[in-house]
Amino acid sequence: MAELAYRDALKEALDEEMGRDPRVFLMGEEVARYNGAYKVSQGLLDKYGSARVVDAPISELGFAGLGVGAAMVGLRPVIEMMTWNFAILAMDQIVNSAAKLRHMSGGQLRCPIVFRGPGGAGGRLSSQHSQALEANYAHFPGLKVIAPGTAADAKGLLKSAIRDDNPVIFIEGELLYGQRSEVPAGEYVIPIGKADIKRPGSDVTVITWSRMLTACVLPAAEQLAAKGIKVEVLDLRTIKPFDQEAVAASVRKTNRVVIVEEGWPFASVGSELSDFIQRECFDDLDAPVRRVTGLEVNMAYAANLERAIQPSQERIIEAVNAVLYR
Amino acid sequence: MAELAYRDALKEALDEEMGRDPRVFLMGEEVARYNGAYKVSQGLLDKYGSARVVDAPISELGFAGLGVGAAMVGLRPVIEMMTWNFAILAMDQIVNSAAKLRHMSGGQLRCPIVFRGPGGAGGRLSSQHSQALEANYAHFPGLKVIAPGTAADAKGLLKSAIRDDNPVIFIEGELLYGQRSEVPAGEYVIPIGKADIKRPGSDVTVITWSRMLTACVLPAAEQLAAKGIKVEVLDLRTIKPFDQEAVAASVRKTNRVVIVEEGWPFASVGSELSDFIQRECFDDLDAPVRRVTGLEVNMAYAANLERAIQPSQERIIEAVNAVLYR
Amino acid sequence: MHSPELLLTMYRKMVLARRFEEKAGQAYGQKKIQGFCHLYIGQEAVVVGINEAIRPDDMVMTGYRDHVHPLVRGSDAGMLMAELFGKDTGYSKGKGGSMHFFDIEHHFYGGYGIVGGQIPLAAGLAFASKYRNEDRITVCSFGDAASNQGAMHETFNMASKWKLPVLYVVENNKYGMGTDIARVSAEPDIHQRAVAWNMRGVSVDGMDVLKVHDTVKELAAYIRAGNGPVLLEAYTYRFRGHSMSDAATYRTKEEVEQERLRDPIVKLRELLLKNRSATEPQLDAIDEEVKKIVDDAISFADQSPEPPLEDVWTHGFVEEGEPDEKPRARVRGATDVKWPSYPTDFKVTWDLEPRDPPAATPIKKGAA
Amino acid sequence: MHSPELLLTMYRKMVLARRFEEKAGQAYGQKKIQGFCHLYIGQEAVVVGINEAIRPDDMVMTGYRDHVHPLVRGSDAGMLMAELFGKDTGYSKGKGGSMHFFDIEHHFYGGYGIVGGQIPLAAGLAFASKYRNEDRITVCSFGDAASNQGAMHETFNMASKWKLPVLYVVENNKYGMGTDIARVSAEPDIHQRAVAWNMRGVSVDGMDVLKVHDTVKELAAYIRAGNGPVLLEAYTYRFRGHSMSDAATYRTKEEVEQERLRDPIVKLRELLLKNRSATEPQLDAIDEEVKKIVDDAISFADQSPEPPLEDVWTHGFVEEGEPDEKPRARVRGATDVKWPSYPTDFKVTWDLEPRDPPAATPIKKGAA
Ligand SMILES: Cc1ncc(C[n+]2csc(CCOP(=O)(O)OP(=O)(O)O)c2C)c(N)n1
Ligand SMILES: Cc1ncc(C[n+]2csc(CCOP(=O)(O)OP(=O)(O)O)c2C)c(N)n1
Ligand SMILES: [Mg+2]
Ligand SMILES: [Mg+2]
Repeated sequence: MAELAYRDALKEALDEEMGRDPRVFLMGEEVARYNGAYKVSQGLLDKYGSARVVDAPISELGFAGLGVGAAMVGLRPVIEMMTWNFAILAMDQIVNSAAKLRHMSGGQLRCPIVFRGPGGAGGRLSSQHSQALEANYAHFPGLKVIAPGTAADAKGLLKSAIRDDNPVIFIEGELLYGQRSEVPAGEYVIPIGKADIKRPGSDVTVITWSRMLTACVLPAAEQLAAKGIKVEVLDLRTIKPFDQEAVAASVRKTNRVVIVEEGWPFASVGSELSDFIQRECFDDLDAPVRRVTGLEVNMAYAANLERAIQPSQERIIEAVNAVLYR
Repeated sequence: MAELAYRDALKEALDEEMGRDPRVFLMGEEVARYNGAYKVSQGLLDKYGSARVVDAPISELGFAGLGVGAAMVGLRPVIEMMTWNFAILAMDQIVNSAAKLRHMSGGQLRCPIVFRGPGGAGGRLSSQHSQALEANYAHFPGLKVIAPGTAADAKGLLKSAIRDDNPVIFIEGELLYGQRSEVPAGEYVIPIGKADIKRPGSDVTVITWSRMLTACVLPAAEQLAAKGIKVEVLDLRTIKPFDQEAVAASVRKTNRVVIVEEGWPFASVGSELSDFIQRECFDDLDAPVRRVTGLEVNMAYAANLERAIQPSQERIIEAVNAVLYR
Repeated sequence: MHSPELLLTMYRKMVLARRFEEKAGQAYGQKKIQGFCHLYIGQEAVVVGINEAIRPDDMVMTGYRDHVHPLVRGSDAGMLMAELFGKDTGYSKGKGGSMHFFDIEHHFYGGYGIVGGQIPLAAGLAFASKYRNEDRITVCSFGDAASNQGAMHETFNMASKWKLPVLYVVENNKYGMGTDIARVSAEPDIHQRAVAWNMRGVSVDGMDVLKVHDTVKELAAYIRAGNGPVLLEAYTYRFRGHSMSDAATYRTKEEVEQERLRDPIVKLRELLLKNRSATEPQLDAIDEEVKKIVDDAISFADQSPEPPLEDVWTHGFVEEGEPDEKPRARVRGATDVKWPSYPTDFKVTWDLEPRDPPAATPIKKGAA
Repeated sequence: MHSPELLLTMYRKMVLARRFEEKAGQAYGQKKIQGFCHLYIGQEAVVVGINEAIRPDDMVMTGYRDHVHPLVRGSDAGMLMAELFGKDTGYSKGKGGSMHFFDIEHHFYGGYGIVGGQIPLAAGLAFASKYRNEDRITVCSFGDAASNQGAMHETFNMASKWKLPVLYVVENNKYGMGTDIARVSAEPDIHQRAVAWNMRGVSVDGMDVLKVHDTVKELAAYIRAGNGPVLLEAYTYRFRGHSMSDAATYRTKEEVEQERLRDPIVKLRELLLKNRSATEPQLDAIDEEVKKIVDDAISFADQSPEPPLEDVWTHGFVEEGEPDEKPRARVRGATDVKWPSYPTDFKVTWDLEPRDPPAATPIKKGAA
């Protein structure tokens, strides 16, 4: 397998899907001439022209809604949000239009659209630019939410998202774009809703997604392995609908769970997983579910504070030890 | 104690606070001449004039931000959102400005502002108008979230919210406005962050807030009492920060919990409570935490579907029986 | 210049709209319809004038005051009423209700409850037409008060810049709920704002169905020819309150009476008679015919069942291979339903911008 | 007509701004500053011209390209630099960084990272001034590309309708990131859009500090007199990329060179000499003085400690009785800090609208 940067894996997905389906177009700020603020769309304007790779004005609500409208009548828009922080401005069109159209119309309409862009901290960007907002979208019925942590998953899942007939929220890792990892050659898709065991283990299950996987969960698992603790790392990949079977199966095996997420703790995806696990695996749990999250504070710019606010290997190891009562 | 409609209790709070503090003003759609879409501001224009009771254009993002700006320089705005469904358009100013200002400015600024308006289903309004969105705001650090279920709590908590130096999300029950209940005479405040046992009991704790309290939790408790089951009804009142001590104390007493909320289940306030309880009261729980929520679907207009989508006495009784293993 | 057929069609449709809404209002009083219900009574000339000036396959959208828009396009009155009643036989099986009508067969794309929410969506419909080189246009109406939403600003800029084939119609009935539009707008002449987006802005007497028709005829051709979007402001008036719960005390009796004198139906009836395009008995026959349609709609809605409870779970995510619902086929067993189908294999042949970067725009110096 | 003092002050401030930004750029290269860092180099005439035309107690806000706005108001250069370095001695103890400068003592209210987010906030500042009958005005700048945000439309309508004392300045540097504003705007002459909100729109050569100053002097008086908001478009240019990571390949070398010929600092220096308002040695002395200030700022920032780790938890919710942080007092031990204080007991004496409903606006009929 060849190594590919996460951004290039996404680009391949876009390129392949635009190549096979003329209904797919990409719209967003700086996606065309600039080749993407994070260069995910590098070369696509040249290849597909300005009707299919469209530079939008800074009008998130407007072009999100425009995308939804286009999806209602047979196109398959991919709307790039420069970051999900800015998509808050477009939230109305995402949750009140895209997520509700099929239902409100009694099944007359469908809305095959992908909203994609980077989420999470971007590296010394302070609070308005460092939000992991998956929980806000996962809360709404009618939206699928995906947050891949590796280049291979990013590619396969973006292709599935574009082919899906429902609105999909596709959250990329802002700090993952440059990360290289192995990607299968040729075309492939990864089904939405399937988790992936990124490291098998038997003592504790650590559930995570997106950047936390490589940024701290896998390294922490490695450190713990050195101490003889076998951590099973379950990468959710799709947040909604999440893979209930895979979660339950792993918990039934290990009886101990730590959930690691970049975002804030309150009413988050981790809360939901914890609730699911305590109910579905009540008798399997040997310790309460622990969570490692971004701290319940706004993100600071200072390097030391930014580090302290985010989940770390140390905090994961601590949590794993806690569920092991060590 | 006199009986007062929920809307009038809110009106009293506004009136008293505007009377005691000239910095307080009310702005929103239809709040002035029309006396409020739900008549919460009845008479306030006449009493306080058009500089303090301001009819805004339909520009949620704009006037929410205007309110935040006014709060930064010494006023205490109360911004009425005609419903929280429309406030999604204003979310950027709420979460990216109000919630972050004190932090971003390193403590130089404060933002004493209340965003208030009705949440939840309004009665046959279909999906765009029937959303209980507290989880979306509670997710963000920097915001307090309040959702009173009775007239007395509404009044006392709105007064506290207006006096608080932080941004407060104050979610009223759209279907509660006409509901009359006892309200203490004269001025009083209710502290933010304190839950209230609305019915003491020893067999099961049912945690809830806002309209669910009177719409189905208390009636269900009454029905269960007839069967000899003593339900303790804990009304959260403040969702964030919620009253951890009261929750833990009740669970330690009853060892069984059902959480009832109007909103959707995924990554919701109920998920958070469940996570908190399974961890803090792991050894106290005799059964997994159960939840009764709005179903994971968009709200339908049809009467029978609308009813079925919302929590009901039957579903609560079922859940209570389940945690009692009956 | 207007054929008698056209005039009679417009008359029939306006009367149909009026009677439908009156009956809906009555049914609301009987609690058969609940929630919000925004009647279009008084404004009929706007949608009817527009509808007869555009093609049946042009696309239409509006806000929550949406009963009449599909009705005049040809939607089944009974199924629309059934939707208002929250019945299984409604266009959306009772999922949408009053604010969210959809009839895709007749190219009516909703029915939006978030003020101004339809404005960006309509630009998307128009974008898709342009993308596929179709010559269909989109007509999107919204209220005067919606014009203060940021969504309008953002969308008009894109629609104008990209010359999207969309006609925006602001149905200026002078009030947004209880608020006189002039009280909350710095520029209450809404079409005058169009210059801000380098867009054509036009106004028309929205109580005169012929003027609306003629104006839209011209504008539709202009838009279809690729000249970009237009903002048309139709001055109109709602004879009823904003919704059923609104006593409309914010306007004077005199104002309402004054406006009722401009009733577009009365005016057209007078014209038809004066013109001798129709006789009294002819028009009475139309009135009768319409009355029957609406009475039938009410009984149909009345007699229809509620949706089955399992429908709580339907129309969430589209499963693979799941077809779209075709309401008239489902409810009426219609076999003539023409559902829009879109090509999946085609070539995008146009450019939104020239491929070669144009010469840089010159640097400006300012006036002062 | 411009006193030598004024000219020299403006010269000194522009040079200070330029040197500060250059040093910040260098420090970024050394990774002492990280994340996004948007330099103002080339645009100095805009903020300096404005600042010398308004009162020290007028309020100022901008977007993320915000280093120079507080600097020219009188903020401590060392503490600004320390904020860029993420140090405890920064204005916000390293919480805000480059995009979120705040210096309340000097009435600089931020520093916003959401494009256009400051526009409604500024209207709120102005609303408060009007509410309390203060005669302060607010100046809010934003970029050309921000003018396509819905927030601007919504805010301008309110500001104009309510005659709020706010000057909106669009710093039109021709690009929003890599996009020529004319490529994404149907009306790229942004001040021309002001008519849509019945608002005064003015443009000025933003590379000419004197023109900016004179224009703003007039506009500030106009606004202070209660005439409502103004949109001022200042045509300017950033000599560097959008942020540190932008190579700015989207514009030609020629264009940049052409623009550099309009360097506002060079122009003012030439004028000062020509005018004989200053001599070469005088100006060199100012340059030296500024260099020292900026060098000191760098060493101060360099030598300052990181914030303590416990600061992760500070500045969340304000606890009862908790005072605001006064940065210069905290960091420099300054005893002369004048913190804005607002009355808690006063009477609101004005009406936003007449108490008696005005005569209803007449019903319109439309042109067509
Ligand atoms: C975003 C949003 N804000 C507020 C409302 C509540 N609301 C519904 S209709 C309406 C008035 C709209 O007036 P206008 O646009 O003039 O349309 P009209 O009702 O007159 O047809 C308001 C404020 C809403 N539905 N959506
Ligand atoms: C709402 C939002 N969308 C997108 C961005 C990303 N972004 C930051 S600056 C910028 C360009 C803004 O250009 P302009 O308004 O002209 O200001 P300038 O940078 O030229 O000063 C963009 C797209 C953002 N920060 N916020
Ligand atoms: Mg109206
Ligand atoms: Mg710019």
